[in-house]
Amino acid sequence: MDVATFVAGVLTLAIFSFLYRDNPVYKMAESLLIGISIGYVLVITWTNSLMALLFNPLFNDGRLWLLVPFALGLLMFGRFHRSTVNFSRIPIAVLIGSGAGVAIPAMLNERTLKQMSATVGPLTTESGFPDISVIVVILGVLCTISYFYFSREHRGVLGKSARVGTWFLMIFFGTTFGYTVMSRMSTFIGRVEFLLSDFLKLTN
Amino acid sequence: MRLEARHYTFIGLAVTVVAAMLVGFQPDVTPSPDTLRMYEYIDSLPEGSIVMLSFDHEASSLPEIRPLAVALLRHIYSKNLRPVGVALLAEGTGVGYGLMRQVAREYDKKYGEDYVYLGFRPQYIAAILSMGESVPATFPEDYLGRPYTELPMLVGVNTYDDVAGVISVADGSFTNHWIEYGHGRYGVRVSAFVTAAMVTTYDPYLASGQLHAMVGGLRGAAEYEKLIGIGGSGARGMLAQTCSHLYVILLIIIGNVVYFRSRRKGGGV
Amino acid sequence: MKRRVPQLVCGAFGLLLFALYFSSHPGARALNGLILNEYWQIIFGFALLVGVLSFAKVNLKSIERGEDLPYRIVSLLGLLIMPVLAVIWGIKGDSPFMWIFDNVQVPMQSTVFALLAFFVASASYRGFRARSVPAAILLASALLTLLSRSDVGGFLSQHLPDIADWVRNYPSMSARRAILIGIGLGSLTTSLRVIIGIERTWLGGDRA
Amino acid sequence: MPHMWVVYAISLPAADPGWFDSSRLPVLICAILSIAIVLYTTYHRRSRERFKMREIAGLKAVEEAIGRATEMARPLLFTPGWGGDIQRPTTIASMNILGHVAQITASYDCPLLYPTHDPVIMSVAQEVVREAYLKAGYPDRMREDDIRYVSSSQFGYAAAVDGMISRLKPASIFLLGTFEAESLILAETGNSVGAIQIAGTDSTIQLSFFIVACDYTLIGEELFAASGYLSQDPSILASVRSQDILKVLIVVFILLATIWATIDPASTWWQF
Repeated sequence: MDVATFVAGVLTLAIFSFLYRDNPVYKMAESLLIGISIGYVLVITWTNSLMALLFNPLFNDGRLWLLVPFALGLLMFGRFHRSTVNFSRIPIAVLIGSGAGVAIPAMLNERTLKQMSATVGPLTTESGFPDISVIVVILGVLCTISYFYFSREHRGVLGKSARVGTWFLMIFFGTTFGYTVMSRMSTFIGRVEFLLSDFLKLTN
Repeated sequence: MRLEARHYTFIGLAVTVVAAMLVGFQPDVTPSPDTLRMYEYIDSLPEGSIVMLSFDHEASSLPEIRPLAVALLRHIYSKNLRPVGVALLAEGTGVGYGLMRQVAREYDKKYGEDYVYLGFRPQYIAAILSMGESVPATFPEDYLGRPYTELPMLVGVNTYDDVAGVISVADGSFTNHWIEYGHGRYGVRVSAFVTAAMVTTYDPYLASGQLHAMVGGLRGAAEYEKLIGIGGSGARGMLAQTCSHLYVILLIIIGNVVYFRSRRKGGGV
Repeated sequence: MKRRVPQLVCGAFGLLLFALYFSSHPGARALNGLILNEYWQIIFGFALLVGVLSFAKVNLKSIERGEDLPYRIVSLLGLLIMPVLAVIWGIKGDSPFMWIFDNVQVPMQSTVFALLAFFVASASYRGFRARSVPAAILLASALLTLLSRSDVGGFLSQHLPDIADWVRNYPSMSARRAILIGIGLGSLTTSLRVIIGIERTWLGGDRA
Repeated sequence: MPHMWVVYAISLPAADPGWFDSSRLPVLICAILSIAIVLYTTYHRRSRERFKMREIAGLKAVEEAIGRATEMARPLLFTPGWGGDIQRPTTIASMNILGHVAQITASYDCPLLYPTHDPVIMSVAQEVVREAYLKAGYPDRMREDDIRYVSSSQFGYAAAVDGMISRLKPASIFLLGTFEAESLILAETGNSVGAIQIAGTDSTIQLSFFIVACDYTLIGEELFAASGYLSQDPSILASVRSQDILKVLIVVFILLATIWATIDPASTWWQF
């Protein structure tokens, strides 16, 4: 067995040991995973973000307007001292502000408006019969929206439609769960295959 | 050693899956029309065609991605097509290279002549668009640090016009960007090998023809393996997949039986 | 005063990005891309340095106190070894950096992901009890989907997959739509409060 | 890496290179209308009577959950999930709830653990919690190191939070924010140590796992309404009210357009 397979196999078993309960072996693997994954993201961010987007274009190609994000980034270091912590709020303000500015139209369009207009359709088929599927969709959307109505207690008509709304929600949660099981199982099957064929060499 | 109810559910799952893998029985699968379409598409490409493979997944979904990618690569190498690999997600970069190299060894393919791995470029949309203008400008050197111009296989490969198609191997929404920008802007033919969870997301694109062909999940991998006639981990996993599914159904039923029996004993609530 | 400046910066960037969304002028697109790609990634890069230093600090403090000594040391070594390997041999295909990523990090990550299969099992046993009407509906739709996606689905009834597909494409999808519509509205009002400055929790401050 | 929803804003067809992209006019009109409604409820409601919000089951449990942790002398764990960043409105909503929770934990002197995958979220959460402890009158009880960056890797984060849960055995766990596949790993581990769990997210797929595994789940928009309910802050309540008004408009729109579509199937004016 090569070193790589051996290392990977031992670490795989160490993580699986968590299923029994927390134990020193798992704790060791977890500490290693946390350390290495932070180290990895540090290197990748340094190469792909700081070098590729900032230092190279700024210092080699002289794109001076990058001094602005550079300065904003440096302000993050204000966090290291109580007296300068206010400076670190400025880059955070840039992130939160621009995020909010994008979110208003993008979320409104992608989440609300697109979903709203996709719901609309003729209630009858071309031959004039009621189209059950469309009726169910419209009923489901309207009742579920009424479940999210916060201004009044759910009593009376609102109470009834909100209750139907929860049924639709439950159908959604049930199907999503059922649908995702297959993907989750394949991940485990993949690990078992590695353990059985590469690590333990029980199958080929 | 004190075991709780959840431990028994864990042991049950482990026993089910390991036993199913050890039995080695492979249920017969009938390739679905979607998988067949992909097979026929790859099969119809003339020998020597360049195919771009984009590894658009995280490292942790490797267990599901590997059977798909291996089946695809075996087909590509056996048909003497020449794959060029790229990655839109940093985490998939090493994985993609490893897979291409591993399968290439099975077929005695030479790096640089029969396959090439260009590696990762950040900012996926920019990367897709920039390859549409010029692949060598986007990747002045390959994953191993060799200059693009020194790779014999890539002589004359400048834009998407010079490749037969792009195949996105994905566990998330990245295939979308290939469809929107690669296909939408540059008209390159986009196909996909995706995890089971993503199949429904891409169904509409397949129906509209924006996505040329798609193979999904472990089952798709098993079907593809059957078509190329080489058994692989997709087929081996199929029995385990079905058994684990049935096991979950069984657990749900047992949970309810336990619940209703305890309720009757407790006299209501 | 200490909150006024970040508040103004936040509002200004909010308005700018909102406006840029509606322009397809190449200059506007470039500015939009500059902020959402370069600014975000560069600020994140520096924030990561802050986060990594604070992670190291927490671990060093523990080591000083002699708590969890071997684990903390392993974490710190893991954190240090990756940049060191990257500096010495680079991060190309066959470098030691990638070897560690491929053979240490990836197997562990995949295995944590694979734990999910077990948790799906324990949650299925515990979480689907038909205690009430909604719970019964949850149970029924989950069972329907699971059965239709197993190979035995076709064995039970030819129509099962069709029924399951219908449920997924219509009633189930309608609830998802309503959830998305609500999330869109919630995001809209939250973002708006942030921009006009009545939402200041993030500044550690009172709301107006 | 920018998140998926931002992609919509980065990418635009270059068909119309003018200063104003006319294809986005409907969005602009709807945005202006919505903004007007939010501003109206915000600045008019305050002078009017207090608007009363309906009860949300998960939120009544918040105080109980904190009380339980205090009684059992165990910590409380709050984490915003791996899927979000500070730019995402969901994260801001989660921060709001964190501020409220932290005020109560401060007065009960209950340790508050906050692991996160994002260094920016860590910085902001430290500010939010510090201010909450200050407001509650116990700034010295705040332990900055309990709000910590654990790893940006999805399953590194999941392993770290799992480790914290199984070692420190929090009595109550708040999973509020944007979650991905790690949702069930955390929720099941929390269940195994007997914690009360209150979850809430805008990731539709993960909601199904939370519903199955947690005691209380805030579904989508409920997460945004939660901070208004908890704080009874008039400005947040006003925006909840405006969301309700917008919902009524949406319902009216869907009904009208449906009738129209049934009569005249060829028309498409409702499509954005």
